[in-house]
Amino acid sequence: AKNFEDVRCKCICPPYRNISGNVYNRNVTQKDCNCLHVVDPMPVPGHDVEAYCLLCECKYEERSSNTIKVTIIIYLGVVGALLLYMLFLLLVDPLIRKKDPYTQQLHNEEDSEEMRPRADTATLRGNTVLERVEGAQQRWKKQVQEQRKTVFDRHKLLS
Amino acid sequence: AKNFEDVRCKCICPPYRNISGNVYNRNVTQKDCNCLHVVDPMPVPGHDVEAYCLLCECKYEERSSNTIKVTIIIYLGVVGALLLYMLFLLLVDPLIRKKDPYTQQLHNEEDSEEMRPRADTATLRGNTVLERVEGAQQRWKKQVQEQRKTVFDRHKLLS
Amino acid sequence: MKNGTGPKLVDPMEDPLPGVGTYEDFNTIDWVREKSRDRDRHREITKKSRQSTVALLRSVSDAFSGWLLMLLVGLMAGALAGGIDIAAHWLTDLKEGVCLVGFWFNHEHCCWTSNETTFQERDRCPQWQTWAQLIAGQSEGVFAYIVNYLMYLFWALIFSLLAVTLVRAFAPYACGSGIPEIKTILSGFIIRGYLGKWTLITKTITLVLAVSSGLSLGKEGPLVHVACCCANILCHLFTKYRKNEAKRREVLSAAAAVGVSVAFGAPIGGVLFSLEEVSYYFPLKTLWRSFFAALVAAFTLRSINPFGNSRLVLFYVEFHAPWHLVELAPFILLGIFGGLWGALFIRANIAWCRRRKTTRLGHYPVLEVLVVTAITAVIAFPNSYTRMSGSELISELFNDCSLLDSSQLCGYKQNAVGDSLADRPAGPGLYTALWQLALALVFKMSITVITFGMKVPSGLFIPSMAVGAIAGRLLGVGMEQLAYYNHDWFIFKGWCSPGADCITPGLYAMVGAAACLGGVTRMTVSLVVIMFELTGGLEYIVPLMAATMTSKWVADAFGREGIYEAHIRLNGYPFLEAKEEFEHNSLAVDVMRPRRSDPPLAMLTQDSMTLGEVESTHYSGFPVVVSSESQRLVGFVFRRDLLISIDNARKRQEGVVSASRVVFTEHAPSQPPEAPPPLRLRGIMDLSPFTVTDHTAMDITVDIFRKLGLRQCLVTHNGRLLGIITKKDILKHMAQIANRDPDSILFN
Amino acid sequence: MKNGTGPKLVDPMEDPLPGVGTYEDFNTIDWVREKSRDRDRHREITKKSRQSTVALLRSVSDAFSGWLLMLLVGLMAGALAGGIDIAAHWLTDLKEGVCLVGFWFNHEHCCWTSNETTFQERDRCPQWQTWAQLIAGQSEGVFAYIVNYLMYLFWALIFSLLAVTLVRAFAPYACGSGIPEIKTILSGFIIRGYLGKWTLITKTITLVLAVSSGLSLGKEGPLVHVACCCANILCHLFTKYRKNEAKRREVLSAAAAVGVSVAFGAPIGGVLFSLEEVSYYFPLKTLWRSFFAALVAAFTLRSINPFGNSRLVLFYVEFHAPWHLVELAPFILLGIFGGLWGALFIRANIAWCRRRKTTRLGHYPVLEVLVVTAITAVIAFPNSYTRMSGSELISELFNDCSLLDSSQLCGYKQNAVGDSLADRPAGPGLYTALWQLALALVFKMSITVITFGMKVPSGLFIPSMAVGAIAGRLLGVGMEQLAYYNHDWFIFKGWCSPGADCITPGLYAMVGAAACLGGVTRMTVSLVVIMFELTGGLEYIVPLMAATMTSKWVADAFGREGIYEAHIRLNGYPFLEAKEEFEHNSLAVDVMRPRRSDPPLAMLTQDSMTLGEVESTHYSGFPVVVSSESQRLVGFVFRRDLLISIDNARKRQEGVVSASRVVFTEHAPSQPPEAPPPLRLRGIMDLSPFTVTDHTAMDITVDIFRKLGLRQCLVTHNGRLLGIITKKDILKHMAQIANRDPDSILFN
Repeated sequence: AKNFEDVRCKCICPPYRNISGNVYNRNVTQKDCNCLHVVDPMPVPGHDVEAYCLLCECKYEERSSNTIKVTIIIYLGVVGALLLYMLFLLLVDPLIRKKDPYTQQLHNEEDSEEMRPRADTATLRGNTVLERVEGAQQRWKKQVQEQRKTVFDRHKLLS
Repeated sequence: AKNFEDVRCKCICPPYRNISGNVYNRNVTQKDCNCLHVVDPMPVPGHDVEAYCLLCECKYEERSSNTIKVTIIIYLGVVGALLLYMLFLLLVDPLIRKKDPYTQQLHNEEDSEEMRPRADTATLRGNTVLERVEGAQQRWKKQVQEQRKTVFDRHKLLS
Repeated sequence: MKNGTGPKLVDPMEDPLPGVGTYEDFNTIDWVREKSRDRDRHREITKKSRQSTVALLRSVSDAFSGWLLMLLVGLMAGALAGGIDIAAHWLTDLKEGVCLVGFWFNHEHCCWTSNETTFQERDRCPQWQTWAQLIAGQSEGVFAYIVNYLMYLFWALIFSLLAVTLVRAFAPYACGSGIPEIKTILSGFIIRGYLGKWTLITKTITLVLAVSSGLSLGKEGPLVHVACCCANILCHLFTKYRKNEAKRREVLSAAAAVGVSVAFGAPIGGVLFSLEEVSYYFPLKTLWRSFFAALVAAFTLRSINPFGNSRLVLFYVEFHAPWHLVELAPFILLGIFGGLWGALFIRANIAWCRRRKTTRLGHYPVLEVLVVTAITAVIAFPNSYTRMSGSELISELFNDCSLLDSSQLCGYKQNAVGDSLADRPAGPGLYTALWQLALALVFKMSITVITFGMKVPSGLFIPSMAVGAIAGRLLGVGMEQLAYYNHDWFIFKGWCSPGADCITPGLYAMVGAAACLGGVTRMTVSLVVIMFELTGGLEYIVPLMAATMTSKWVADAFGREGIYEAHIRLNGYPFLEAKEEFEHNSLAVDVMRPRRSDPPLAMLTQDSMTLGEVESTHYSGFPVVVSSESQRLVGFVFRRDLLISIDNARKRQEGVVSASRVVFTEHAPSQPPEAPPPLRLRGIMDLSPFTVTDHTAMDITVDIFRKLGLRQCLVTHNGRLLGIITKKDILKHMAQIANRDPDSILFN
Repeated sequence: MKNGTGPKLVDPMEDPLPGVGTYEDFNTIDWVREKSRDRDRHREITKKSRQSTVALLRSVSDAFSGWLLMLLVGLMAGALAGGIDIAAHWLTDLKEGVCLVGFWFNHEHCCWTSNETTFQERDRCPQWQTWAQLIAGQSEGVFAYIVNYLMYLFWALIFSLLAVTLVRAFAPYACGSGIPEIKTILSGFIIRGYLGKWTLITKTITLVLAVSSGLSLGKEGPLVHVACCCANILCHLFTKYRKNEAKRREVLSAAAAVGVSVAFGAPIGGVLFSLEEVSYYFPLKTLWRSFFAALVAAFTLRSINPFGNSRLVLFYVEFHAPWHLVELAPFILLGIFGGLWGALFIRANIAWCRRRKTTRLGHYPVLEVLVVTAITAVIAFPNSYTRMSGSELISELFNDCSLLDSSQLCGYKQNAVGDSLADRPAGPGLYTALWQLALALVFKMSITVITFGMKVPSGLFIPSMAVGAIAGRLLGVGMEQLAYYNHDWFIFKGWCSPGADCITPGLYAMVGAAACLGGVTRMTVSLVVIMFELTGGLEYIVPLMAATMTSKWVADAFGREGIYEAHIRLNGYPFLEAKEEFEHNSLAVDVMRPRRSDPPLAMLTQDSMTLGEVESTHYSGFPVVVSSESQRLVGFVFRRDLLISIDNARKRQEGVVSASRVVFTEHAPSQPPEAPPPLRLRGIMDLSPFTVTDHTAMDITVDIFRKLGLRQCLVTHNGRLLGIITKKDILKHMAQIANRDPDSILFN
């Protein structure tokens, strides 16, 4: 899956006599990555090639443009999803559940923590999958609220 | 104090065409330590010099022959002194002090240990310098004897 | 702490009651109990493994689960670090322009295959369009400059706004560097959700945004937090680590090493960082495992190759220039600068953070972030050395000028013979660069103070290193020019002859960076090793060592604590510093509760109290004694365990009423026949509480607390129970000795 | 442990009585007491420093004395290591011939400036004369060979005879590697004279002789002992360290790091070695200081430049060849070999040493050394790979073949184009070399077993590495040829195309060396770091890690303990291994004395015993209780302190007779007027003895012993004193659990 544009051989040649510095960039294999193959056209006459080439520095580099592409797209996707979810929580959610009696009740728990007694949270758990997700979301929201209070309002932690 | 023979520039040139490998060794400064200065006479004609020299590897090395000399002489001196002292302890010493009453009495101490009560060893200490040296030597000998017993005879430690 | 009585043990695999032996949020764990529980578990598995093949396989898989977990942590943290690097690079360049051949390419990758680059403008190519080119259609001129300026400001504000809102909305715990909290957690504190999955996602996402917004912060500290989150989440896959707080902290220690390993591409340095700076309990087994995990992470990152140069960090350098003994003087000077800056920074930052904590300033976290971003962006844009990101700046400063470089910092006057690299007079380009660098230094020094501690993920390593690198480069160029114009001075004589390559400004920048980082964090060995791995040359260990040692000593003269300890103290976390010696000569009896004027110690008797009496108590743990007259100690019981057990008994056991006796003895005492049956709770009592005598010096007691990881310790006098010392009591006592407010210790 | 009563302290600077608080030979120190005493001292100095300028200066100098001491240790150990290197090189070459231009030159330095060397025979020059040339006048032929053979044998015997006689005559403690004993000493044991000046001199001198005699041993382990001797001797210059056994052990830990640092030129590896392998108590402060000392030592050694190549070790290599993931398979194979060899070696060597310890073999140490030397020399001479010294062999094996090499190991068939280095078929020279190497492998493997543990200084690192390097090189060449002849196999396909430099036999040798050393010593991280510093390339960390980890796991499957722990156990030293977890589920009550059938615990009462009664006791320490009925604990007192105080009182105090009461209370009890005045000894009593309850699990107790460095711990039940557990009791218990003879624990 290696893209043809994912390898390059870059030669940097500093100023030499009256020739200014130059950067050469070619798409060759590692074996051919040297001044003689990459610097084309050669700016110096034949007998000077060796001296000129001694000054140049050639580096073979590889990258994966697919990795870059995938990473950036995933990143943007996650940011977008988070933003949408935030908007949902801010705007839509309060409208749906004005009646929810648990919202004010604060719990101080992490949903991934299995060791704690679940007596008090069991009531929140419904039977259908939707209700369970609902319950988990509620617990998570309370937790974030609590964290926000601790960190942003009371400045108890992390300040 | 840098001796003139304490620096060298050593060039190793591998076999090239029909010329066998060669080692060149010259006494030059670090600046001049390169193939062109050191390889003399050059075994190849003019236009081949560059290619030949590319294969050679030149290394500038320094040493201190005085350090070597002093170290070896000190080392031999110490070994000699120890041997003489050993012979003295083996042959001459028993003749001198057959009468010493303390020799059989074993103490289990290190002379460099100052924290221990010195009540029992105070009797060994005389007033004159000679007597004190005497005493220290006695204590040391007992200690070595004890060590020898532990290690060589009883095999209690270090086996 | 045994669950059973005598050598016969209750099966430790199934806890007798769910909840017994767990901890509340913002509490400290009992290391001895956790470790002992793990050993019980291990013993059980070993015993079973002799019985059947399945159990044997399970025991083998249990033994290797630690290594598997380390592998997973390394892979995950390495992958995340790679993603963060790629995304941050791209977003940073987005402030400047966009790539036409693929919007996902950053500037460098956009011009990757371009042949149109020139020697002077190496990264300009037609595929990459600045905003001015896109919007105004022109790339030069005042208008284009203004468009670029405004777009830069716009993106910076957008990024920082996004970062702070996301943090606020999804995981407030994701803000800050995280290292002070992780230090506290590793010492046994519990902050639920601090290492959870939402924190991980939010921190990863917002870290990229914060770094890209151009704020003076780095990604290194937060990467440690990210690695710890990964470890904590992966711990849930393995019972051994999920259920045991002590074992989990071993994994977290290793994860801290992983974080630094990927941040600097320095596996050994990462392990030493974890050992020196972060960890509390670091057994040898953890040493091996963290090394393994750090390696795995480094190689995952290398295979992702985020910078396209097979290096793990942007500012990797490979020097080979020698240094001379005389140069130790400027290096030590840099050390002094680093120490002064470190001490100053800590003071200023703590003062500012205290202000934020206590005054109205703290009420507007989002606004604060936006204002600071705006100031940073407005000032940073005109100066090319502040406009570029921190790591790029450091990379440029570390870089030694060769003939191939076209950077402004290499603007020396060319001699006639183009061959000689060394020993050149500075040209006008270099002088401009020096002025810009000096301005950048002042700017970085001041803006970092107010940036660190804002409610976005923010690391301190890169800004500190940048400050040091600028100072070092300035000094290095100064020394170089001094040597050029004064070859005949006797200090330059022997080694700096004309034409010789005698002073490497890049090395000075590196030493300066190490010194400043050392002054701020008070790292020594781990810092030197990280720098050593960054450069790969043993020959620079001595300059680095000299600078970091000087820096540490100078900074210590102004205040003993590094930035992380200072933040721990500011927040009042219950952290017992292992590096600090307890100096005062107080005795256990001076620290213990109850004090002389207090009511007597609340204790339970082993067989004469009723359920009602027990439930009405309000401390979090009680010693159990034979009788209140003899005060002979039997054990210790936690209120939490007590209440859970009583609740359970009330629900399940018949006849348990408030008048029932609570009995901690092995055999129930004789009772009148009409009395309700006694409630036997010996199982939840710790039969081996730690005791010290009242005459024990506090330094020994503190040592015991630190080394064994205790929560509390009972004090006896001639065999009678006298009082109790908790970790909080010790911290309060230490605060009192240091003339600080003992009430600043907030947690247990 | 307080000397005074209550918070008021007796001046700790002047011990109330000389001798109180010291230890006897072959006893274990009480870490808590020592550390507490140091803190008292420190507090005193701090208090005084506020009073006058002189005292302030003294306090500053006291604070810096640790660093000064480290500097001195580094300088001294570095210089000694340089001297040892130079002398050993010279003596080794003396077996072969002598230099005419200066007898003090070794072979290499003799030909240093010579122009007569050729490409094939690089080190032959007319200045250097072999014994055959000197004696027989001819350098070739059978007669010359025999003369050289005999001279080699002669010198080897002379050297080893000298070594063993000098050790026997001046410092028997100088024999062996020293690392097991140093581990034990660092854990708190006292062996007087083990680190004394005579040991230092003798070990330095005889180490050179032993190495030069051609025996299969190295100088690395003994160098650690030498460095520790230096540290111990230099400690006498500073009161702070002279008078405190705990502080001195901190310095010794650092010295162990210094030893490895100079042995391998690896300062970081040395520090990690000390941390992982040797040390018991290693606070962070020691980490910084050992690092500093290790660096100083390395730079001292570098400035001496014993090998003339600016390297600290002969076998330094600089690889840059890449490795392929497929190669991990042979590397793991090498790991398995290393592990097997390690386990086998430990078994065989321990069996042999036990034989030496218990049978008549041990009665002839001198003869044993001579016989082994003779065997070694006779077998080693004909094979050039065994004739050369261990480090030279390793250096040759690590070395990668370039065009410039003329060694037999590089005897590949030359292709027509002289340019290609890689991918060549083996020539006849290489095949000969392989045969010789295989023979050398068998020889080294067997002779090392009987060599290690003889009564000369002997290290194990070099022989183990040599074994591994030979095995690795053999495998490497094999792989190389396999790849050459099978380019089209699918495992070689993608990466090993014709003409590519795909397999580096030198790297295999390095990995093999690491694996074998890891199998024998069970080092992991420190070993990898040492190897990393030897090669300076992070890219080989993964192969090294894979090999050492495999090696450790394989070796651990055959026996948990490394060679040093095995020797510690063989000798019955009181060493509580920190790496080993205590697995058994016994309780404190099962381990404590007195056992059920024993007479009751010997204890003192605080105010009702007479001097005569106290003196007639025979244990080495006693708990003091309120009264023998209540058995409530007051404190603990050592018999040694008690006797010294009583002796002193009898001499100085009037009216002290055997009927005098010994009183440990604060206020003397009322007595009949005619009774002799009581002797008050509260000052020597430890008012804060450690106690655990009888139900404490032994794993916790062992943890407490390890972490706090206790000598003994009292056991209580419900506040009553029940018994005592000493370190020896724990070790005996552990021996019993492991089905070993509990009486093998010899010391307290």
